[in-house]
Amino acid sequence: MKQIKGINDFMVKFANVNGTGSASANHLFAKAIFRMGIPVSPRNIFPSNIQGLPTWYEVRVSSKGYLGRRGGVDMMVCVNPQSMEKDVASVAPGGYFLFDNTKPLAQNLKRDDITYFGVPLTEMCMREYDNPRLQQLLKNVVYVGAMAALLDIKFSILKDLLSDQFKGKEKLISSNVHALEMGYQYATETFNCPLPIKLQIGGNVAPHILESEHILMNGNTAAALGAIYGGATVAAWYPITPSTSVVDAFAKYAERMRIDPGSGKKNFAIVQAEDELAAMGMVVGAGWNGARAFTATSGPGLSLMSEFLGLAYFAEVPVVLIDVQRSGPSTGMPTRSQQSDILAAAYASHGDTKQVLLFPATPRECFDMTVQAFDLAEQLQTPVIMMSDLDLGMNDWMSPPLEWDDNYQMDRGKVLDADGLDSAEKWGRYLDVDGDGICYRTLPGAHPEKGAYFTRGSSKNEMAVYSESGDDYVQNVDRLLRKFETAKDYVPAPKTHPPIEVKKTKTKLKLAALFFGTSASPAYEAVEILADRGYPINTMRIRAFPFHENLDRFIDDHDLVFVIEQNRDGQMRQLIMNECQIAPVKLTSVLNYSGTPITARAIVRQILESLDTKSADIVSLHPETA
Amino acid sequence: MKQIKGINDFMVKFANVNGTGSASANHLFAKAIFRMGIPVSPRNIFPSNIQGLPTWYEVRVSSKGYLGRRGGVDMMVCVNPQSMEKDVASVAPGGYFLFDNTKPLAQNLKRDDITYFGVPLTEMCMREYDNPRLQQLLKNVVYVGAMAALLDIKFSILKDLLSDQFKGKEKLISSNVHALEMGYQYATETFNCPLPIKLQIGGNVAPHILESEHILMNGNTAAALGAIYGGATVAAWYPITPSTSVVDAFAKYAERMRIDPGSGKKNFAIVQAEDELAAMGMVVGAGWNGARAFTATSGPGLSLMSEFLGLAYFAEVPVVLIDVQRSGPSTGMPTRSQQSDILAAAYASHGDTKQVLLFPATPRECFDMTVQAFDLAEQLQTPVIMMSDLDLGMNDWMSPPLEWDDNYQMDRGKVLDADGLDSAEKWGRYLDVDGDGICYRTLPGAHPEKGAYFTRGSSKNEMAVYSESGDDYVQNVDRLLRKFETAKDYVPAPKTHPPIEVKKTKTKLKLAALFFGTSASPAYEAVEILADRGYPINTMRIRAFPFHENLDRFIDDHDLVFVIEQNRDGQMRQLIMNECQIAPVKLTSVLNYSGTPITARAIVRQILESLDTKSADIVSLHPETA
Amino acid sequence: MSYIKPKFRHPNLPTNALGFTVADYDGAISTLCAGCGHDSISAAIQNACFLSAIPPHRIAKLSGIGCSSKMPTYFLGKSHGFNSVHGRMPSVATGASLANRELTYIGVSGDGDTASIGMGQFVHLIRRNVNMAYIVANNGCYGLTKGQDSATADLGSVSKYGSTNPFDGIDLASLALLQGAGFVGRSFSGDKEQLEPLIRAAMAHKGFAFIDVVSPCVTFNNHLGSTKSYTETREHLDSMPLDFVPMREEISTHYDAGTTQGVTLHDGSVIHLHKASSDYQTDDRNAAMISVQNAKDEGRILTGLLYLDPNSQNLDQNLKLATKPLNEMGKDELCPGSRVLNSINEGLR
Amino acid sequence: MSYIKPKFRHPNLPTNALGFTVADYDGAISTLCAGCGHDSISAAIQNACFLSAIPPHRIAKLSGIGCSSKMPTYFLGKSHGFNSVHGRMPSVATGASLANRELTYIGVSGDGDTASIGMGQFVHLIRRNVNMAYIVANNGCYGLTKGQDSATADLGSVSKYGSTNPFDGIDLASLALLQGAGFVGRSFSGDKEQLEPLIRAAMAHKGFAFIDVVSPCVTFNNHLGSTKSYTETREHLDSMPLDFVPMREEISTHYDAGTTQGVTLHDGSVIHLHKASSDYQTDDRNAAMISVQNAKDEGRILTGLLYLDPNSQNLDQNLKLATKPLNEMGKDELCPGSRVLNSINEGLR
Ligand SMILES: Cc1ncc(C[n+]2csc(CCOP(=O)(O)OP(=O)(O)O)c2C)c(N)n1
Ligand SMILES: Cc1ncc(C[n+]2csc(CCOP(=O)(O)OP(=O)(O)O)c2C)c(N)n1
Ligand code: SF4
Ligand code: SF4
Ligand SMILES: [Mg+2]
Ligand SMILES: [Mg+2]
Repeated sequence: MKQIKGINDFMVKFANVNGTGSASANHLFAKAIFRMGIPVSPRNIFPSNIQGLPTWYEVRVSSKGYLGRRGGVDMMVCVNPQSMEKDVASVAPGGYFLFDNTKPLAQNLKRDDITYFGVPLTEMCMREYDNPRLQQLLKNVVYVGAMAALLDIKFSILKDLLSDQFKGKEKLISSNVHALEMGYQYATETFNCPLPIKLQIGGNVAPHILESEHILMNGNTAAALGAIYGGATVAAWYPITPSTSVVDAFAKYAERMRIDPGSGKKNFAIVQAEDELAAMGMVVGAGWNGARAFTATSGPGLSLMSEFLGLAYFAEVPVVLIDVQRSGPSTGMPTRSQQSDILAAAYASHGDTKQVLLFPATPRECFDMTVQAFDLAEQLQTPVIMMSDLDLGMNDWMSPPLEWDDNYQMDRGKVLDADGLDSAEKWGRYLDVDGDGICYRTLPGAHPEKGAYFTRGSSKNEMAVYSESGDDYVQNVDRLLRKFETAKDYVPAPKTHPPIEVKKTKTKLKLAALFFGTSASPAYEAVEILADRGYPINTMRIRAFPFHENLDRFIDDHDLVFVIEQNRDGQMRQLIMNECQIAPVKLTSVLNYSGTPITARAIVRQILESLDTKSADIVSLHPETA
Repeated sequence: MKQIKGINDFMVKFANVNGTGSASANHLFAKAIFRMGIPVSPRNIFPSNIQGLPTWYEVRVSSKGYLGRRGGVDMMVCVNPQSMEKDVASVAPGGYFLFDNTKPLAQNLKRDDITYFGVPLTEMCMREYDNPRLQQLLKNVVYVGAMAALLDIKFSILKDLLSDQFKGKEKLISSNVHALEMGYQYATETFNCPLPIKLQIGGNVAPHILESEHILMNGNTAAALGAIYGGATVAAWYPITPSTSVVDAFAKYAERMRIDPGSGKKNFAIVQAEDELAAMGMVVGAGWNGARAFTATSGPGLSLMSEFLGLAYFAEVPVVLIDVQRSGPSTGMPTRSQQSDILAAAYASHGDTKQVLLFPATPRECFDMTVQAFDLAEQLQTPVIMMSDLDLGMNDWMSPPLEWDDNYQMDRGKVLDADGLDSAEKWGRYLDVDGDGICYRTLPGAHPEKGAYFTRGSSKNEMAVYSESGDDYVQNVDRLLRKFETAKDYVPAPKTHPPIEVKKTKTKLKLAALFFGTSASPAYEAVEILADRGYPINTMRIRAFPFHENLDRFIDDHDLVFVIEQNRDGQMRQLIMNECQIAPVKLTSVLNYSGTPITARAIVRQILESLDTKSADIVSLHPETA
Repeated sequence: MSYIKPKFRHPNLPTNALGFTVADYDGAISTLCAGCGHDSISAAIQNACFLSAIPPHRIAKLSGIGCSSKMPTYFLGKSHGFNSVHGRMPSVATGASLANRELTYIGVSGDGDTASIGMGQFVHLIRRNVNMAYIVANNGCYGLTKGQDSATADLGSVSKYGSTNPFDGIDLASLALLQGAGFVGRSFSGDKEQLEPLIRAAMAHKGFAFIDVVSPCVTFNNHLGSTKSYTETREHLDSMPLDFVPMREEISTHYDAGTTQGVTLHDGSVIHLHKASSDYQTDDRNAAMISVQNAKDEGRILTGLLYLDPNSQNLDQNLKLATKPLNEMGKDELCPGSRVLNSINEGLR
Repeated sequence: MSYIKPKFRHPNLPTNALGFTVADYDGAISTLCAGCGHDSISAAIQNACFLSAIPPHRIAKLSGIGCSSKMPTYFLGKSHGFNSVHGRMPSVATGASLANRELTYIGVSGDGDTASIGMGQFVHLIRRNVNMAYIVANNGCYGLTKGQDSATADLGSVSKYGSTNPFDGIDLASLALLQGAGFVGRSFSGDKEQLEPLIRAAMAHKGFAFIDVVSPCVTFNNHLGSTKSYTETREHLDSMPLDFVPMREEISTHYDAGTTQGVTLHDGSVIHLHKASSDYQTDDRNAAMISVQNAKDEGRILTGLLYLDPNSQNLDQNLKLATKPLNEMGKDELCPGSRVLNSINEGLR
């Protein structure tokens, strides 16, 4: 049997039962690899219940620093009898399979083309611990120990991590370390360690990574920190997976960093609302009243917020919404990832609306963009929706460290205070003095005589007086379009990478790829693979809606543009067509919407397939561009 | 001064205060013209309050049967001092102005180029009636009497209409007729009656109209009748202008036609829900349980229904929603018309969703399409949204009579009853046995042993078992796409008119226009005007989404296609681009979104302007099609 | 409704402690129907603010959608206002009050806005004890959408369209009592003497203060009372065109504590208001609920301050909110800076 | 949670009047946590339906979203079920019951599903008196989203994450009483002897029947009672990884009418259940409210049938609904035909 080989380049998958504490142990495994300076990307694939169902944890190790999901399993650690049959089947030929052999492996689970490692996890723990809770829990730590031996993880790092985790609880540290050692020792004694797949510090790891100061964190925590640093003071929310941890983390940091030292009182308010309508209503109220306010939600919550988003658009109230997308429609797969709320967010609510969207691709960007979202919302006086997703929000990503410029000043946009009102020549809430579609707002309580106005979701004239005149209406909604045009220069511009040189290209077409958010990592990886195979593809990563004019130009410059995204209907492609007036034939969708993140492999396959079938058409349709 | 002339071709506008009973009187005026066999289209332009604000009533008379709003005022009847200044200004030169001259006209309201008719309405009524209520009310009837003399309305028809209206209340009939006569007599004695604009039975009225059996009715009443005839048994709703009268009319007809003769009990249920979420929830529950159920709403309600629409899409529950559109976004102009919920409806809710839409253009079609909506919802097991609007729903339209085929059978779609279940080989709620994406459903209580399943908004396999498997998810949502493809052949196909022959065409481009709903009447009118001016334009009226394949072909066959609609963002154009993969450059928006219906004049102007600027570009962009 | 409002103001109008006249608390001209009870409530709010000498610009007015929710336009033109969406004002008010705890918040709503679409938010607003005065102009119907029954309409009441309401009305004051509101009152739009002090007390209360104000809709529905006596006025009405709204006078009343007053509404129906007597105990929640219930059983509407807990903990207190308004905090208070961030980075390696 | 369920069934299982065994009322295997109170409620519903000999296919099960709302999957596999959206099951149930008045409707919800997001619909469901049994599995927290406080959580209760709830809990039984529910009961998930008959009575009641069932969430929150005694069990828990959920036994209890029972929950806290005594009067709504309130003030949860009005008019009656289910009506009953339409046309000319 040919065994899979690879230094710092492989995929390990853990198959567990949820509620058994396995995610913590698996995280320990991933984090140790990260501490060894080797790029790693862990992904927790969990069911929508609390205890007793299959759950998986994928850890990709990639010397080049590819963080997207890879697909395929090189080594499986399976401690869940429920899923074992499928789990065995999913291992790549030549791969490895570690399992609890307290009970012998059923005959039908035996394959010729993979290597088995039986570790009597249950037996060992029953023997070692008498507390049933520990018996359960430490099983996970034992297999991590065994994996450390098999893959050559630096043992001291694991120990350090445990000490950090249980700081102050010495008993727990020692029982965990003991379990770790048990597993390590068993593996060392029983198997031929390390395996042909293994880790190596330094080694083939890309130099720019070795030199980096990377951190390992998830997007939701980063967004929460962004809200802290961006000066958010009011958070109103309603629990929903996978966005819940945004506010959880905000609460945690705020309790630490936002307590008034004198009084012990809070420089923030968090309200768990009764539902998403109320959560958004509170944010609208707080935003109207001059506080930086935000909420976080996922699909169903976005639908429920639709009416309020329309109000905030039309009444021009700053609002920040963090949408951590999951698989829709409806309840869909609540613990699976997608990028499928794009249209629902961009055109949220009835009538003619356009909402500002941000598309972070890394935790670092979750942080930066959340900060920026608060500025944008106040500058543009409109909702700003950050479109994260479960994969980015809830999984740990290797990310450049968060950075903060202490010279940062919150940009509160065009707000007139008492002085401003006194010195303004003529003030009307909806007077477009500067011609950019953005008018001057005032806050309640600011001035005894001036600046009071009525905010409403109905039509009004420039002086904020209720109006049913068609002319007033048209000039107002046209101004809103003008404002949206202005927004193009405010929002983060798209990013391009220098093109990869390709020696012998196999196509005459000028190819490009557009993508955003968590589709970016696998897309970059795919583009490198395709370059290798003779297909040079230029890339642009979209970071915001409305789209920057660079996007139009970029598309113009190419014959065929792949739009890579994680939904069924190619929603970003639609949005681009709508807003940039692009001929559909130029934009080809590359999609994955199975709920697990898109892989480079899938992208490569789809692009190659489409080049096979498309290039002919395209050439004949646009002879001038061929 | 040159006075405006015209037999059966002019625009009269009434300027009133709302809450004074003027709409009833103005309706009397319009209806009398209708009874004379002369095409008329009345439009009530009313404020979003109950009493005391300006309100207008436009009556267009058109021998050719153009029913769209025309714009411009030939004669103004103004009994509202609040708006009089604007009202005077809006009369076309050569036009006419009737007012209450109990108080003399202010100097600044006098123009040289229009003809004034002062009628001492208040004085007359104070003199004749001592009940203050009647003094108020009958003022309106007096001016209708005067208008009858000025325009040559057949007096007996007016009398008949009053007798119909107040049947059984003889005292009211006689006081109303008296008021009518007073006005008539005053005008005859005081003015040179009739005017150069006037009515004439037969006359120049288009022959196809003379021969027709037209009725005068509004779209909401027609939709309500459609719900009665389509077998709707459960109506759940929440009041909102302009959709309220749909359920009002349904209730009225149901109380008359749906009472069980034996027991006196009701073969229907109407529930005024606590809000739109609940209204849609009730419809979903009833539809799931096998009743034909519907709700009616307008913009804000549509936003609130978003989550439930996503559930119904994904759980595949038949639902009928009548969206009577008004001006958005948010509260917008609640008593003004628009076609601006298209995108919000087509992609309602988060995740990948596509909803079936119907676009009626006449009351007759409101009736037919509502009936069909119930069939479609059950055939396709999905929400069907009929996109009406305030203009169609609340105004009276001359319409071909409603027709009913007594052989009609409700098509309940693929529902297995007990026998069906017993004879089915293998049944799974989401098994696509027929390959059309539509599966067989069952109703609660149908069979003691078979067919029970769990309906949910989350992912499931073909056997309706909850599933988080990516494969199950993908095959399910792909099937939903297949179903949407199937729907193309079920929904009403678009309509084309025979092209108008144009002697000397001024363009080399093959031109076309697409439109739907209340944009249709003015669009047809505009196309005739443009044909006269040398621009042949082929037309297609869209009647449903998903789009029929004819639409693609039609667009393909033309060089430049105008998409005429009543919203700011060209939402239908976007939908067409998205779904038919049409190059944006081919589709040019013709828009009006001021809240009052689009006019032929505006369409003609925009098309001519755009031809001036566009034809050059287009030729150079697509040389092959020139 | 009175689009012609005298511009002239008496130069010697009395002033309050701040030197403002009542005209400084004026709003725009009302566009409600002549005689609508809501206009009386607007006037009472205006007067209450004047009498309590609250600087107009330190008040924020919030409402939902409905005739009642239009009211804030018609008083306190120097205050900011927010006419939000139907039924969801409670959440907007909650957010606003968190942003700046120093303003006085007046929420105005209707029975449709609060008891139907707004029910969920209303209950939770009470539960959170947001520091605001919340006034429901309760007319038992949906005025703005032309007279449908609301959820507070009495069982058996007949709407203008002739349908009989088969459902029991929701009693908002009882609900507020049950859900723990620290201030619950009820009054009648036309009873200025009772309503004004109630509003003043509600604004002074440091927590959620609820006032249910019976406010007849002269156009569509007047049947809020449990006892109704229809007269021929009503029949007369029936033959009028639906778009005719006769001009009417506002209804006002005056009666003493401890007495019951029959008030005849414009359609001839009569409601019976019973003013809590001066020895009514306002500090017993359970007793208050029973009193309200008993009055109802007797066909009377109990009015007055029904319950007061001056020490209830409001949301600001519960959340341990800083004294300085959140919307005034700057970078120093809010932004932990680069050093802290670097140490966070350190923890993530 | 027990994904390995014995397939074997005893051939001599007792049968009910319809000849069904209790196994005929089985559902799918539960995916809830081991020891979750909700599983006990599922079992009670299953048994109640068996004992009342309701044909399984004539029952429709409806729910919202939450651990509790998953329950219907775990009983009555032969019944249709509808797991709708979060908090909006009441409207779905209302529509379903109108479509076919002949089925028995069981609604299952959670305290989050009902008392937070569902509050508005819940109140209006009661007001409409929809003919159904509505069971809330009340655990004072959001189980499925990992343990946040719900609106029924007690003031001062501490969540697994250590935060103290500053808000008073909403008492759903009191609310149902206030809003006029014709059947209001309360029980404990582990008290099969009390719960089963209550469920049977609720299903038999011809109108809206509400049962609030205290149902401990063994994983995130057990603090429903007013009196809590924390033990070191709790501290012990705190050092476990957050994704660890220990296996537990369901809690069951048995106590007599008129007595108080302390039930120790898995985290060591204790709740005090007080079973209404046999001479408790179930026909006095006001008295019931006071009893519930008094028990609460004493730190006890009053259980039992709290109120019953056997003659309340339900929605079908109020709407004068035809006897034949609406979903069975055909063209003859529903479609007035061309002649009528022609006469309508005539009237429009
Ligand atoms: C979401 C939504 N649904 C419906 C409406 C229509 N609507 C406007 S006001 C109103 C009812 C108002 O009733 P109430 O609050 O009692 O106020 P009133 O007019 O009686 O003072 C309704 C249903 C709306 N504006 N928004
Ligand atoms: C609109 C919407 N918001 C939020 C959620 C997330 N969510 C799922 S279950 C739940 C709470 C469930 O609490 P409860 O009803 O008490 O049920 P339990 O799990 O405690 O039994 C929430 C908030 C959702 N599914 N839909
Ligand atoms: S309709 Fe009724 S509530 Fe509305 S303004 Fe008129 S009287 Fe007042
Ligand atoms: S989390 Fe709590 S409520 Fe949910 S299944 Fe587990 S124990 Fe039950
Ligand atoms: Mg009202
Ligand atoms: Mg719960």
